Amino acid sequence: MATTDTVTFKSEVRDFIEANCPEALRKPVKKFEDYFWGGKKSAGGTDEQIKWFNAMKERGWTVPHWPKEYGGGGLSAEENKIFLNEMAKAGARKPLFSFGISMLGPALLKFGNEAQKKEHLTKIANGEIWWCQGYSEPGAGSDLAALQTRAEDKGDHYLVNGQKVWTSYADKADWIFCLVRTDPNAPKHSGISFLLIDMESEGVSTRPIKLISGKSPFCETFFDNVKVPKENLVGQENMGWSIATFLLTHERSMIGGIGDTDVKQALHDFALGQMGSDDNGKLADPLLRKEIAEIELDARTLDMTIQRSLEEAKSGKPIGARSSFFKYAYTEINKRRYEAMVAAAGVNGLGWEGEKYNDGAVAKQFCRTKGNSIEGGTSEVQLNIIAKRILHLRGKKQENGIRT
Amino acid sequence: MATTDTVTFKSEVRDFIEANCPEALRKPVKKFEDYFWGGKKSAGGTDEQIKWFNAMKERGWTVPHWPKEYGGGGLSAEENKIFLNEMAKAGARKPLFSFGISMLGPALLKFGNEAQKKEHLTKIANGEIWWCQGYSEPGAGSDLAALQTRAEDKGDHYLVNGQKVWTSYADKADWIFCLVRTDPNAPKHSGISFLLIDMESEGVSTRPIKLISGKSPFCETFFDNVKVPKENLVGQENMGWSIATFLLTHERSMIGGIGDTDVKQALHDFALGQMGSDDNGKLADPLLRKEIAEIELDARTLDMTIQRSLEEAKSGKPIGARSSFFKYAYTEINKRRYEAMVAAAGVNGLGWEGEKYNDGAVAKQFCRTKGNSIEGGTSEVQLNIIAKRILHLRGKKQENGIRT
Amino acid sequence: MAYVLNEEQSMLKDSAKEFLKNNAPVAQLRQLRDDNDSKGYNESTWQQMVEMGWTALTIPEEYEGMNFGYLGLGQILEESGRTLTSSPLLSSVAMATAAINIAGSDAQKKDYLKRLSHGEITATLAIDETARHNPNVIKSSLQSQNGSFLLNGTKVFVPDANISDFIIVSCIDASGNDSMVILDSKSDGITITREHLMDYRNYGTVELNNVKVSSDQILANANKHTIERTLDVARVAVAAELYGSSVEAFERSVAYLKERKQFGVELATFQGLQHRCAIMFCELELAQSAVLNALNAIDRGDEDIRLAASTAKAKVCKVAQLVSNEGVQLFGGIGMTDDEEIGFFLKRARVGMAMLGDYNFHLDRFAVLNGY
Amino acid sequence: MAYVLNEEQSMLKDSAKEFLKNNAPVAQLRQLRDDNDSKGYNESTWQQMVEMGWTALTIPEEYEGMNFGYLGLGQILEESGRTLTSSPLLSSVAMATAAINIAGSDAQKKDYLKRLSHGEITATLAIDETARHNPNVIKSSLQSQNGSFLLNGTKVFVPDANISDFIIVSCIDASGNDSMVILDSKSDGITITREHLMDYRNYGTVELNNVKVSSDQILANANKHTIERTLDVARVAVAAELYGSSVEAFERSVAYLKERKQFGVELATFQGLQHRCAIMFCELELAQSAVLNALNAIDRGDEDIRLAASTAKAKVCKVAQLVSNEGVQLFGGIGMTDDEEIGFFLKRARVGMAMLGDYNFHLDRFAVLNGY
Repeated sequence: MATTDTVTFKSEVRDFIEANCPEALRKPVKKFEDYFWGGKKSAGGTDEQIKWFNAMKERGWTVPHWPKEYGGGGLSAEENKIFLNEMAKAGARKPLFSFGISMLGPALLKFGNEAQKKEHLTKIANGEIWWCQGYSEPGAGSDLAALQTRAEDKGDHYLVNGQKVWTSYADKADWIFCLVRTDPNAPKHSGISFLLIDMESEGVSTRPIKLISGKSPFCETFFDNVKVPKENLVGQENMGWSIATFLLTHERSMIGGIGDTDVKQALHDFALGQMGSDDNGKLADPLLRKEIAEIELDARTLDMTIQRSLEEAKSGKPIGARSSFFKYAYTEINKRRYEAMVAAAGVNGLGWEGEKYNDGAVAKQFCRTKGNSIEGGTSEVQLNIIAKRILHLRGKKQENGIRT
Repeated sequence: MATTDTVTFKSEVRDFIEANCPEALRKPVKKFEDYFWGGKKSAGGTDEQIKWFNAMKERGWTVPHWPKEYGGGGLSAEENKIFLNEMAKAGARKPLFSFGISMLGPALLKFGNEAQKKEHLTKIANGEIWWCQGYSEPGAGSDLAALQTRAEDKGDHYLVNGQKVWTSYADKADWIFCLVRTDPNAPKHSGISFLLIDMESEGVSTRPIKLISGKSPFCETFFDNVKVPKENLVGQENMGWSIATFLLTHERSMIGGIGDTDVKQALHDFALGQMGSDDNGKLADPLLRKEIAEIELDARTLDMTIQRSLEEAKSGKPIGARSSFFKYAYTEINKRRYEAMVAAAGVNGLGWEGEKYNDGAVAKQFCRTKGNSIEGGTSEVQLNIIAKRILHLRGKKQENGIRT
Repeated sequence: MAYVLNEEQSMLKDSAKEFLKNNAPVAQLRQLRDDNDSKGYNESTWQQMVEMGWTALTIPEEYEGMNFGYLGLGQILEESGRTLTSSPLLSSVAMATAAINIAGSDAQKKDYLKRLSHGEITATLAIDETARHNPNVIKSSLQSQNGSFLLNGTKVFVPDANISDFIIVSCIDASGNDSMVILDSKSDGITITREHLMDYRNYGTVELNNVKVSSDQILANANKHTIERTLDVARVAVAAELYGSSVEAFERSVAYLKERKQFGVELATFQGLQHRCAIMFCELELAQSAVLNALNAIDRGDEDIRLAASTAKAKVCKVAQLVSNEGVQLFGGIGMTDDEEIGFFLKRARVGMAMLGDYNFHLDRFAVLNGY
Repeated sequence: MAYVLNEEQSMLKDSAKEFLKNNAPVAQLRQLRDDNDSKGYNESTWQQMVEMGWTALTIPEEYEGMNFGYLGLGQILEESGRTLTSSPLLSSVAMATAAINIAGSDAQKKDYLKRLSHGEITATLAIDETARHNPNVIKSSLQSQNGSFLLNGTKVFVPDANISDFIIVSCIDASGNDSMVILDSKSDGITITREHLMDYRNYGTVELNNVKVSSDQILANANKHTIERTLDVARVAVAAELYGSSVEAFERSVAYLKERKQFGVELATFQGLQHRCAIMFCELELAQSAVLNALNAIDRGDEDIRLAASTAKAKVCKVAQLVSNEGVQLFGGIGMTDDEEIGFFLKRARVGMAMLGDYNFHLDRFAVLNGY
């Protein structure tokens, strides 16, 4: 239902993009350097990226739906939808990528105090601070609440000791938002707090993680007697798990293929290119042909299901735990896709180094896909969620109120 | 190492078979009527069957390895091996089939008192009594020990009430060996007894079970205030579970494809007959061809593994829990085999009645195979056994001695 | 909003669910089987379906139909798949009606669609001549004779052949082109043998021996293309029904796991079973989307519905096989007995899987349509 | 007793296990990789293998070998698969030695087998000319020139090409028949490019540009049949090694599940994981039998070992894929790191799977050999 206001706003956005977004930034993002991340240590970005970022920042449109007092654009839900639509139509890249926007921001808006919002949200909006996330630990993977990083109450500050893993870009980030244990004697979910830590604090160090696929953005992050001011506690002490749950749910609904805009070469085209077809135009290896057809058929039905889910969401049926299904299905299909690619390419798909093998692009990506079903909640965790939260497969409540 | 005695014995057996086993009984058993079961209600068998049975009974060779005082042949282990070898070489059928021989007998020999052995073993050997097995109950499938059939102590007798299922040929049998609950207050494994019950007792009734594949030998058996003399208790009261365990282990090592001598048409021959081949001689449907090749390849490697296991057993490595692997692998392959047959035959594989469809032989057998992974311990139970007893996948012993 | 039912479609689905649950549950099929019923379906239930207008759903208003669309019919098929109802819904309402809708002349539509819409007649579609679906094999053929034609051939696996008033037969016409003719099933030269398949529904082998066919019985626009389109609509209908049976079998299995205790706890608490159910849930979600997508493609009037149809039929076949096998396994021993209904779903699944192309057929076609 | 090792074979296996665990564990491969080692294998470890007589195992006594057989060599390959040891075992001891055993003349055996037996030389086998194994495609060919020959062609995916003294090359001879020639790898006209594949082992592309070949370099009994037999022996060797890697990856995964706690209990207690491990156990049992069966078929001198070889390679490929994927998944995040060794098994598995025919190749061949 187009009112005068929304029509005006729509053309305002369109004109603004037209006037300010450089042509180079109207192509899909393909590699890390295509993202502008801001932050203190940032290499600074290209001229175009900085021009676009500054123009958008001035309007508060790096975070268009955040309140104006924290550097946002103050857009209503409806305006924000129009805004995103116009951005998509123009193919314009977001001016700023940041875990601060996608992850910390929502938590601070909901759980932060006024001072924290003013301080941190504004700097996120302005691209001054690059945030990273400190959740997982070596002993706390799927069972995140088993985390052991200690934050001892020392009066005006916490003393933090411990280790985080899988902190993306920790070596480039300025601050980290962390789950830490503030009460080691409480039940495991009840002794956790949500803490903001300056990576420049004494005692913080990072080490990059090399994956089976080669270099990665992941790091280990170590805390050795790090002093963290009490004002950096978000929400109440020992209540951090509810913030984490909020963010994890938020995160899960963002992954699983929704919004995956990579334009991929069709798997069968790749295979045809590698091995050709028989006299009937069918892929030369009939057995691999079957596998590829199964993968492509599943991928197609998953695309349909995502579309269906978006439509259902619009009609008021929330995605809820079904995001676990998307995450599971997408990652499992993606792993099968790369298995088929490696099989189709023969020895060319096994090359790890050298120009001939495009520096091992297929083989390394193949290895990387194996992590899809581990990161962001393992496939097993997703299946648990589907079984318990959607299918309600669990014991009945006993007389003592406990489920078996 | 052939001694004079063994050589003599061998030729004695050979001559005996030659002289007594009718030609008609030297072909593999194909249908129920090919078995001679004995028993009071038995239709009696063919003239040849009775002739062969009587000749063998006279020698005690219906149960050649049982002691002579209980109607057996009293053969030593070595003699018994020679005996079975000669029977196999001649292709001679066993003169008497009976759960009494294969299941109850071993239990009575190990756990029965002298009176029970004398009474029951002799009648089994002589084919006078047809026994059936009463273990499973509607509420006690995989969890057999949850059985609820009660046997109350009434002084000189037990009063039995309850229901058994999956009692093969209960409608033809004379006696039933049962697991019953004698102490309802004890932990479930500790209140079970092993009881012998005359099917002609007042209060015993049976009802045949129809399966999804049609008629079956299975029955439900009901006990309504059945009086059972105390002398029919085998072993000690409340110690029946150990007898059951002994017999279940005994049973499991007999199934799982070992000894399955049905001569089956090769799956691919069946499929070629249904759909023909392409110009290269390959099965017309390349996708089904792949499935069939996978099934046949798996079946071939399973045959090899059974052979390997037999050799290993000879070298002193017992099969043990690996019988669960054979049971699991054989039944799962058999299910796949029939899925492929139904797919290969198209509508002809779906026919249920009528000559055209051979009275639904393929479709009914297809349905029947679905029970393979349920009867004799479900596939899930077999996988549990493999995981726990072979791979030792279970919690470590805690300080309190309990495994998680 | 291609995947979300509108209010009218939802109401239709709900009322169908309610009606079928009360009037044509699995027990009805069992009764028909046990009675060895000569019709193989319940006529009074069918009359009620007619009265509710289900026969009119896909027929244009000009031919006295409701023009409600295939997305609507798909919901009814899904619900009748849940109850395994035996009726002419699939053969007459989905298949034969589609053939006339797609390939009939205005006169033929006036003649047949009106009567179909009001449930005055039923019809079916006879395609297969080989045990496995292969619509490229058509040996049934018309020969000219004195201004009319003679039809000879044999059709197998024809749904409801024994209870249909009319049979639409694919054949080669006198010029050697693919065609379809509509026959009164009582015509001279037609022999229909009822076939008892594992799902206890109605099927027939139709022998055509010098059956006289006048030119107005030849569907005016029948050709290779319209036959294929008719088949694709029919395949989507089979997929919709089979999806319904599958989701029902799955839900019954899940419910059983919550009730059945072993080792002192509900089976539902075993992670091994939980994960298998979760995977089935995912597969059913994908299948449902594929069915809805194909039903929509028909209603939208897409020029080419082949890919959508093969995607739906292939995916549903795979899922039907999975959940029907798991269903029996999860029910355990009780699932193997004829008393328990889960076995009926296993049997219906195998027939539905084979109808108008099995998984392999449609997976192969999917690849061909995608150019590999 | 075809499937049970005799005492000598068991002792050989045990000593190989012990030696490799101590002298050539996965850490050695990592070190070679991290050092970007120009040889790609540890020469002193290899010398020790020679001293233990491993190079002599399949060579007849008349050529100064031990004539111990392939069942014995298979045990060593299995153990070196467990440790992912990089050495000429597969290329030289299993493949090239087999080629000469099978297709060499007495003189050629005297010449080469003796030196191979004592580890004085190493050799490899160059077959593939296409990215996917297809031994029917041989474009490398010999042309006669003044009583000797010139060889031209390109071979890819040649194991250890860069470190072998000799290369046995399949080719078309001057009469158009399939043949094999043995080349000194330092001959004029041979260019060997080392290829870095994902498993960090040694491979090479071999370009043959007017390489001079004298008639005594042509393996005397080389023909289509002996090439295929050589390949089948080589395939069984690859399968034996890959089986070893697979069973090791599986055992490491099971051990990890017993150690790693989540939600307060060991992962080993989760039934979902227990069942997956139990299924892997079953698959590995089947694969082991297939490998033993094929090794035996070679030792027995079976006329036709094709079916045994394809059965073994196909089954092992399937199992290797399963357990290597499950291995990384069961190790979770740690499994994705280069620090943990499970990833090395994943990478080796994919290369082993592709060598001399992947799963699809051998499954297809299995069907063809069975007549369908």
